[in-house]
Amino acid sequence: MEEKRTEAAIRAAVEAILFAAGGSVEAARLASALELDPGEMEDILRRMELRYEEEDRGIRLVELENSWQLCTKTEHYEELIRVVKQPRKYILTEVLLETLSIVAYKQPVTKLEIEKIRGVKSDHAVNKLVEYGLIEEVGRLDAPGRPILFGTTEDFLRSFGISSVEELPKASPEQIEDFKEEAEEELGQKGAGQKEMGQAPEKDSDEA
Amino acid sequence: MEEKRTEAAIRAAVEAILFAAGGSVEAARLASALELDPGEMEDILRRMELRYEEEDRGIRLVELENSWQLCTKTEHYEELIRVVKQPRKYILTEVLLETLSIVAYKQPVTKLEIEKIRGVKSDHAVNKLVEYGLIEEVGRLDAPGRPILFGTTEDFLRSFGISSVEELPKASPEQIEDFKEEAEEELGQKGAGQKEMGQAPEKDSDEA
Amino acid sequence: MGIPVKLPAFEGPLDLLLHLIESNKIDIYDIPIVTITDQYMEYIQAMEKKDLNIMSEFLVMAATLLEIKAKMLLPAEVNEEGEEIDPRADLVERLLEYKLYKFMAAQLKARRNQAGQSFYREADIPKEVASYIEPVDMEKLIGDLTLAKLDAVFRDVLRRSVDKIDPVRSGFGEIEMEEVSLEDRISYVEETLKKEPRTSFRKLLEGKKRRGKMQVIVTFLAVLELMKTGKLTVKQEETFGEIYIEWEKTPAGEGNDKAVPAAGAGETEEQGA
Repeated sequence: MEEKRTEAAIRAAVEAILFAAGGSVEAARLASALELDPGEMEDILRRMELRYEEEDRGIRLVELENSWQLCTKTEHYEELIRVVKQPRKYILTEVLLETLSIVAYKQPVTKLEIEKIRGVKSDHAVNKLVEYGLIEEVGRLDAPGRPILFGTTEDFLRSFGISSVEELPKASPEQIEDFKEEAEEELGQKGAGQKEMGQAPEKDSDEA
Repeated sequence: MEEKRTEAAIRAAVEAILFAAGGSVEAARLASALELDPGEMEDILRRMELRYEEEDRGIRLVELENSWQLCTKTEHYEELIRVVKQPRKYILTEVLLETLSIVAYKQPVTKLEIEKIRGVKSDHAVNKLVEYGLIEEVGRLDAPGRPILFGTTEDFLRSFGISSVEELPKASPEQIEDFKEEAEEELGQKGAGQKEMGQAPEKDSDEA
Repeated sequence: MGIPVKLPAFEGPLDLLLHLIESNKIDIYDIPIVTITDQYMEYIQAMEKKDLNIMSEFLVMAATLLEIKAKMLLPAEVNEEGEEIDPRADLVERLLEYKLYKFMAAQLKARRNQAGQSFYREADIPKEVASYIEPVDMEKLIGDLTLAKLDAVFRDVLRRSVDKIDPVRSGFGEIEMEEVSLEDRISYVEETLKKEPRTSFRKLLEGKKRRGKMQVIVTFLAVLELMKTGKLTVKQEETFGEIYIEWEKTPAGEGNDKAVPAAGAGETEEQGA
């Protein structure tokens, strides 16, 4: 349209076109839109490619089989992440805490065992804990279906300042027996010890 | 993350972020992602704004009420539409434009106020403008019935190439005076503008 | 002036008035109210009366015009400064303001055409950025959780687990009918929430030796019932997540409290816990 455009004006037009196009545009299409011969277009694009490598540019011009496209420089991904990604918020809810304690003290443990203790399906809690990196698969149980055995991660142990699972106070079978006895006793007394029992568990419920 | 970034590196990061984001990004968000204080960020953005005006750039940095965005320079429109399809624009009838201008200049404004100025019910026009994303609810008037207050959106600024509502000439009494003078002048020319005036409203009679 | 056979449509009465003023080449500050009123009336009489809503707006203006016309015939009123009040003044102001916005609308239109020549971009977040997952900050996640606390949680889990198993075992052969009344549970929930306005469903079940299924179900029903009456709100952030219950302090709640005596049967003893 203009009589004699400067190369700068052509470069600007190419930038505008590629910016708005989003995807890649064939060099031939650019040449015809800008009324340039293909060779000239190619030369300009090559020169532009170099200019985009300058320090103060955040985008770069890339060629993909005779098509050209603008894209974000990978160097700036980190900053971009900080803008587009909402920081995740993780909380150990009561459910997660409960499940985590089971894995911690009974590891290696299958999901079925966890569910048996908790009395409810625990897929969600187990998945979340795995996602959070608190527990992980530590093997498979040699049983039908070869269920996954879960254990706590090293990161988890480290954050408590302990180096191995051995250091966790184990809930031994005897302890479980104790609990059963305790429970039976209470049943016998029907509500006599209720007040004490009622207090203990409540304390943790607000930890979520 | 880096010890000492050059301003060029920051400019590059801003370009990368705005290019990838597509939409506008708040200055405050940029500042926090780039670990700059808001004043510093603002200065850099202002300097960038100028740099984009250079001849070989096809895009420009625009401010939309404390947010920033990249868009193509209007100068390249001709070349652009040869390659890139024009995004579909909805038609703004006279009725819609009239209503929009009332919202733009008098915001925040209730529908009742709009209707008082226009002398006609304006539900349809207001709803359409909301649907087009040009105006939105910005609050409620502390009056009986708590009527909705409308204001213009960021998309309005974009669609009309305005950086900030502040930029719009406020419909002040003085301006109305100016306008009266203008109207008187028109009267001097006696009916010169008649043709346009007579035609305009007919088009959108369906809007009423 | 005759009304054209094909009537142009106007946005409203102000639009029509402006049109009449302009086509009559009238000074807006000195509207010949009789002429304009006549023309206006002629126009609305010729108007199609299909839309009453639109018609009514034109009629309101007609009334205004007639009122002005009448006032013009009377001796002029004067204001505090002794100046004569022009009955047309308000109308003129309105017309000018309306005209101002029409003018601004035209300016906006021009700006839009100009701005429409700028192109924006769709968001294009690189795959690596989009799929990036923030690493877990173990320290933050663990927070103030200690081994002692974890141990306590585990003991509590075990205890409840045993509690759950035993009634079943001991119940073999002699299946007990568990009497749980909804009314009692409602009053229990109310009492608990009054002491602790924010709690969880789990906590409502705590302190109960025997968390029979019926107990859970009836407590849940009690919560639903109280939710329905607006006494509490319930929030669950994710599927299978904790159900949080919040007491809504409404004055209505107090009257109801009296209706349900606090010292009921069975379950109410937990209130002491």
